[in-house]
Amino acid sequence: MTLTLDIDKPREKKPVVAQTIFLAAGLALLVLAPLFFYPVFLMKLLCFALFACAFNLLLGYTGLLSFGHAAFFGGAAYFTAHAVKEWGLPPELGILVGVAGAAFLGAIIGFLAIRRQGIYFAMITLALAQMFYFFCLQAEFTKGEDGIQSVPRGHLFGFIDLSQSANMYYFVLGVFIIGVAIIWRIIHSPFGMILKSIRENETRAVSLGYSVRNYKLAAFVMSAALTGLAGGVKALVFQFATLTDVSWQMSGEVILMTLLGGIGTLIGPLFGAGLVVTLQNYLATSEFPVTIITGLVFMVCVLLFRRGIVGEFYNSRLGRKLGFEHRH
Amino acid sequence: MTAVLPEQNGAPRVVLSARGLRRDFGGFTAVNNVNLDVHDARVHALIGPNGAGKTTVFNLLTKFLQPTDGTITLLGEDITRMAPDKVARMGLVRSFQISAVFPHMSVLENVRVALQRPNGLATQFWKPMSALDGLTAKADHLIRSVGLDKERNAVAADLSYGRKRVLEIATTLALDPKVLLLDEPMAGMGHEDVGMVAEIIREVARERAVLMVEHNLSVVSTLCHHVTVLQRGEILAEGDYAEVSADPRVRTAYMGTEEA
Amino acid sequence: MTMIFGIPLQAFLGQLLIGLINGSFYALLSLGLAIIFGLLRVINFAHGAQYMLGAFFAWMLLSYFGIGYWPALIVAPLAVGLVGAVIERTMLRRLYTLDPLYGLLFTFGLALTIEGTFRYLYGASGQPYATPAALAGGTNLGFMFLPVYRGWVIAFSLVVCIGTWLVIEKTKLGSYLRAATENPILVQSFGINVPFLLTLTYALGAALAALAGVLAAPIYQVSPLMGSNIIIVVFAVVVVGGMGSIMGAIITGYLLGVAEGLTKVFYPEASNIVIFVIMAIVLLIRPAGLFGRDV
Amino acid sequence: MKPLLKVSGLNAWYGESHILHGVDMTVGEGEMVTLLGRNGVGKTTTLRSIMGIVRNRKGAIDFSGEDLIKVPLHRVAHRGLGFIPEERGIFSTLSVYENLLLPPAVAKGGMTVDEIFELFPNLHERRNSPGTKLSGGEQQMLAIARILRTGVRMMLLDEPTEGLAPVIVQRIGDVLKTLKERGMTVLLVEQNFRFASKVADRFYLMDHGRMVGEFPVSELSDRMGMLHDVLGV
Amino acid sequence: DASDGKVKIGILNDQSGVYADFGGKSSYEAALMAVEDFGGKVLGVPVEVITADHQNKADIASNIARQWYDTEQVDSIMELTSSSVGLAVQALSKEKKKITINTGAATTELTGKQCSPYGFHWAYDTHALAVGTGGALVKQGGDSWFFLTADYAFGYSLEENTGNYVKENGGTVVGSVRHPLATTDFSSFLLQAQSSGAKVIGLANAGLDTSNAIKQAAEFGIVQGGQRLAALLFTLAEVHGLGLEAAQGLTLTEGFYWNRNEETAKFGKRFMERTGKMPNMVHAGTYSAVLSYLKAIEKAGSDDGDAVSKELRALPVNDVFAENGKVAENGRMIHDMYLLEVKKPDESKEPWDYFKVLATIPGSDAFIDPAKSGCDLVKS
Ligand SMILES: Nc1ncnc2c1ncn2[C@@H]1O[C@H](COP(=O)(O)OP(=O)(O)OP(=O)(O)O)[C@@H](O)[C@H]1O
Ligand SMILES: Nc1ncnc2c1ncn2[C@@H]1O[C@H](COP(=O)(O)OP(=O)(O)OP(=O)(O)O)[C@@H](O)[C@H]1O
Ligand SMILES: [Mg+2]
Ligand SMILES: [Mg+2]
Repeated sequence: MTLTLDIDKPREKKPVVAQTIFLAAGLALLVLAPLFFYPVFLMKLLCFALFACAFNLLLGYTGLLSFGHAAFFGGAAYFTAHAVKEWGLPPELGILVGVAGAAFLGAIIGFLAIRRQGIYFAMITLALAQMFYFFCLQAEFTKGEDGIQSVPRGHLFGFIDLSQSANMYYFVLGVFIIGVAIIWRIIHSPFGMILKSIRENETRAVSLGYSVRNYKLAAFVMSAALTGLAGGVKALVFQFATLTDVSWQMSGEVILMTLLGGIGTLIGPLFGAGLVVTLQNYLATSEFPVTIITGLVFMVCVLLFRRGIVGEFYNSRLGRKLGFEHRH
Repeated sequence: MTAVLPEQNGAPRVVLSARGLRRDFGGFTAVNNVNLDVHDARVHALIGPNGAGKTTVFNLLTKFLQPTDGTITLLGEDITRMAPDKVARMGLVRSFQISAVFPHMSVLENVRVALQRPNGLATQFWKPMSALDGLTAKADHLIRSVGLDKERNAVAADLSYGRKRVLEIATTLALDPKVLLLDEPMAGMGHEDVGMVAEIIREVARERAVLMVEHNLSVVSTLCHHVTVLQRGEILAEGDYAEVSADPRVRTAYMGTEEA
Repeated sequence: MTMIFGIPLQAFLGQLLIGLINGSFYALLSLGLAIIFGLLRVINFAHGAQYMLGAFFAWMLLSYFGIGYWPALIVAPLAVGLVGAVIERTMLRRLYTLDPLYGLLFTFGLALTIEGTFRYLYGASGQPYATPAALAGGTNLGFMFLPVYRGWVIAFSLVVCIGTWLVIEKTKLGSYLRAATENPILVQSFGINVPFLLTLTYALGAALAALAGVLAAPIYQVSPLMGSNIIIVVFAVVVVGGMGSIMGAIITGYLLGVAEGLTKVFYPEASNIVIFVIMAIVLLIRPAGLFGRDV
Repeated sequence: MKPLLKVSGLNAWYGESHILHGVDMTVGEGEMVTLLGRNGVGKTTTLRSIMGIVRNRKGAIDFSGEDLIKVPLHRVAHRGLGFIPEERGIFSTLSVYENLLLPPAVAKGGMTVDEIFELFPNLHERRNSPGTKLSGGEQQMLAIARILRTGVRMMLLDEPTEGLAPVIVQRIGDVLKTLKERGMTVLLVEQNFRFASKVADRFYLMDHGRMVGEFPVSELSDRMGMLHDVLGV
Repeated sequence: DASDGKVKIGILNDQSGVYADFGGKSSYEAALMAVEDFGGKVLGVPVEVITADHQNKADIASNIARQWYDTEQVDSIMELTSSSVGLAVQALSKEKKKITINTGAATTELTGKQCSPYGFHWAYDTHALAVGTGGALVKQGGDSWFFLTADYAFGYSLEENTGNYVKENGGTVVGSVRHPLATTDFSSFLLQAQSSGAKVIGLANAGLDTSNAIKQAAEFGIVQGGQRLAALLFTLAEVHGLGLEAAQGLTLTEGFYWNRNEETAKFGKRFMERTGKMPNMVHAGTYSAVLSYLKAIEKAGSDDGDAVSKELRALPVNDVFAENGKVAENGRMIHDMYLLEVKKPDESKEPWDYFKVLATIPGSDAFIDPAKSGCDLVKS
């Protein structure tokens, strides 16, 4: 299950077969996974994976490192939870509320942040997201440090009971696949090509007549909205929304997932998310303090495996033989 | 030798003009009271000693810099306060003195990115990549016309300096601009490329206006219909090459004793 | 009694002074950040952790070796600087040729590791550190009771900031450092040992953070969390000031400290976000920052 | 003439691409040698390899009796070698004046700041502005001026006339001649054949990472045919 | 009898984050002590205790709880520091009909609107703290108050509850200032508190915020100036971190103090041997919770959630933590709380000898009347 990221480097023949087999095998795995793994764990993994993929849309393909994506993730979780619990909306509408809210937040934060580039951009997003964190801490509707609890999952389209773990799983899987498909489409579109060129040489892109700010803002909002999709679904999976998801540590976590899986690879974040979530679960019952391990993984990754798991695979001899490539 | 104006019905049209252009950097005036008219179907050279303000004039005209004073008119519209990308969309396109390409894209991709906007394929995030296939033929044509066919699939970063300049010209042409601003297009190029690029410029200028900065006087003399000499931000002399090069002030300020 | 904005002038002056104390820490920290960034193009996310390390080293010196405040003021920054030098030599150095975001991510990991280790060893609730005897007590300024120690913090941080600025802006060493950030290879080809310079720089930045940490130890609880609490604010300070200028970082540090101090009086609920709000406004009006050079 | 620099069998790589395939050349003490060749044949790479900026290299680079291959980059300048890169390398965070003073003097005999300002009055006028706010040509002057101060014995100059106004090119030509009279050794890479022919004692012709010809300036007119083939002059 | 041949208790709390000292790994140790004291077995099957670090994240806590219930045959989960975690795990356990006994979280919601037949709240809550410090202190003469309040729901409810008790007892609240969470510098706020002239400065915040406020109050000479500091959520663990020099004179409320009588001191020393520190109310509360849980199983003759929760409500709690404690219908364990004052350094006779007991607050005063708690399990 792997798609190459590289937008259309002219390739003579692609070993399409191998890639299709990968894709099919991957999908089959996801469909059958609940037989082997704990469904809530899988759902959590898929939510984070979608989150990381959406984040990667910005980092990997537009070259913008946002250190504030938790605002969209956690924000959407709050919005969805509130819409479903207090307004009594059905789950699909509740998620849409989350997505819209995240997109709106994205538009505001993005509008300010794209005025600077590079690491300034990272710091600005971090600061603005922190501001949003304080807002959530104090706002009435988030219920402060208690969080919005006991959010009903409800019935999808009025008749699929999501309190059934299996139903919920396939719903989450569906959302995940749709989300990733949207991201894939955006990256491999004429628009995606312009994003790439902006990442490469902004001034030149301006001189070719592209309004760089609008493109960046559009990418930012898209990424925020897709992040909101993941956050909204997560609120339904766990049936609560808390401050954890809007904290800056969460923004750091999603970066770790993306980095670990492979920046600029479409499905890398899935593996990254899997690893981080598993690690956290495992470390919860071990002697090792989680923060130290997370920190060390970060450092080792940056120093030794910058391409991430999937990136390294693409770049390995086997990966290249199969026709993957990774230029980042 | 001076180039001969192409035959025209009536006077050539002014497409880009600047009046009283001025730009200060802190207390330093880099460009002062520059009036400039760029005509359709003509190659106009902007020459002058280093630091005279040529690149700054380019930055002002393309709106990469805001003028401190003065007005700029493009195709009859006042663009003095316009954003640079908007100006580019109106058909005023430039190249850069220090070459500007998309380093990790192939030559083909570089050209195609430039082709996307004029062909209305820039914002479609829902369309597949194959939507761009239609541009490949055009891109290949451009690539061939500047002699980059061998490097078509090479990554731009791996090109030598001179080849990058050629690529930049190809992307600039891809936009099918109405007015072309070239900042030292021949700098760093080998002899055969100089000839080729000169030929391309001549070809382009049949229907469009070209304003170029160039230090290679033999190119200026054979290619340009009109020459403006800048010195210390102000216009020192104007006219065709023969007139300008005969001007003793230009000779001392710029050309020196050397023959072009 | 004279009133300003509805509060007595006296109280106003008091709050102004307190803002300046806060600003001292912001200035010291953003100065270190700006130096490291200016020269290494690395956003040192571990800056907060190094600040915490400074405070902790001071505490450890006292409780394990009986070494007091004054020696600690020198020893702790040196030790943290040394740690910084080792980190730069062995790890950070490999990242210079890459996109700056990797430096940010690496130091982020570093910060987590350092903070996690101290939390593991010493818990989160912190350790006490007493004010040195020579600086204990306070004086009544008429409008407020000023603890002597706080006066010392203002004075000392000013001296350190200005001294550092002079070294970087006015000496040959400073111009080597600045040139080396732009094109290390070329500077090296001029015959200057750039790798050594970079190590020195990172060590200096880390030492400055540690110095702020030692200064903070008698005021704040010496806790593993003290760094991460302050670092995001300092980032905002740096964005407001614009990283291009060392002096800018210093002045903005003090200014925002005062702005925050005054907000605590007029609208305390907003005092933690006032710096972020100022940042947003500055971004709208002057994207390059107050003292930033044009991009 | 005593050779100052003797390069033999120099190979160099960028990543996996093999750029220099056994370059051999000598430059005598006080000599001015010009390296000619089309775009991309490896002229810049040759200079960068001699200087040690390209580290992935093999062969021997003998500079006044010492093999430079083993010398770390930051020690090379102290042996008396100065490099002026094609892209000039002016520092934006330093003023023109600071740029000028940046390289440490490695030996006596360099030009004084006053002499330099006399030679390049533009620099004097703009001495307090940030280095990269200079025009392209002014930057090139600054790059040359910077090395003149340090007192190196030999300069490696990569396309010094690129983008310069003819008067300035002439002035640089004069400077090079003056330097030569003072005993400076220069290895010059140049596209501007006319300029090169005025200052050089000897030429090397390069193609595909190898030296394909070598001749003194006196034989220039006889060699025009070959130059035409290789360079298209 | 026991469902699967053993009784398994999970201690789920924050072991690496901000609350690591508050409860942390030592709570696990407390649970082990309770099991040992009970004899290691109940209904003839072994009792097992496992633990996990929820890293202060509700989703991790919820995941672990689910896995514990579904695959590890865990019968009950305890400690559960932090409100969001406590509420989330209690809601999940309600669905699974498993017992939770919360000793770490402060929110009264656990036994209020979001109460559960299987959820119990053991050691303290915001209400008890407010009553303890607010009510009792006024009786000691601290009748005018100024609050330094953390600017979020937790702070507000502490301030509001405490303020009410102050007024009820004839005191006044002369002012308050809200400071953001994770403020490091409190001097501005302290100056305001100082100039208010109030006799008591109430710190309606927690953790590091409280520590820093106290430390800086000492610097500005507030206590020497005759004002009194009252921390509304502060325990022995934090006082230890702050040191007596800075903390002296501080007033606070806890549900437990190790040096209160012989029995508590004995327990404290045993605990100290195992963990290197003296227990606070969370540790002792966890001990008591485990012990009571095992007693209830024995009484019920089964570890079934319904049966055990019924017995838990019926049995009185009498152990080192609580004397004559009883569990109300809404799950609240009602027991006495203590108003404590931090000793001066020279009054402290041995390590960890930090507190003087100023007053005992009877459980019936300390905790919300179950009928008014808003919990729908209580028939009114
Ligand atoms: N952003 C800027 N800030 C300050 N001074 C500037 C800036 N840009 C250009 N200058 C100054 O303005 C003058 C004109 O520069 P410009 O680059 O326009 O020259 P030019 O004519 O293009 O020269 P060249 O032929 O060498 O490229 C120079 O002295 C330069 O130092
Ligand atoms: N950093 C690099 N990485 C990979 N290849 C490079 C790099 N720099 C140069 N090359 C390649 O090495 C070859 C020689 O380049 P070099 O710059 O030495 O040529 P040159 O003779 O100086 O050309 P020019 O006259 O254009 O400056 C070229 O094919 C170029 O594409
Ligand atoms: Mg120019
Ligand atoms: Mg070259």
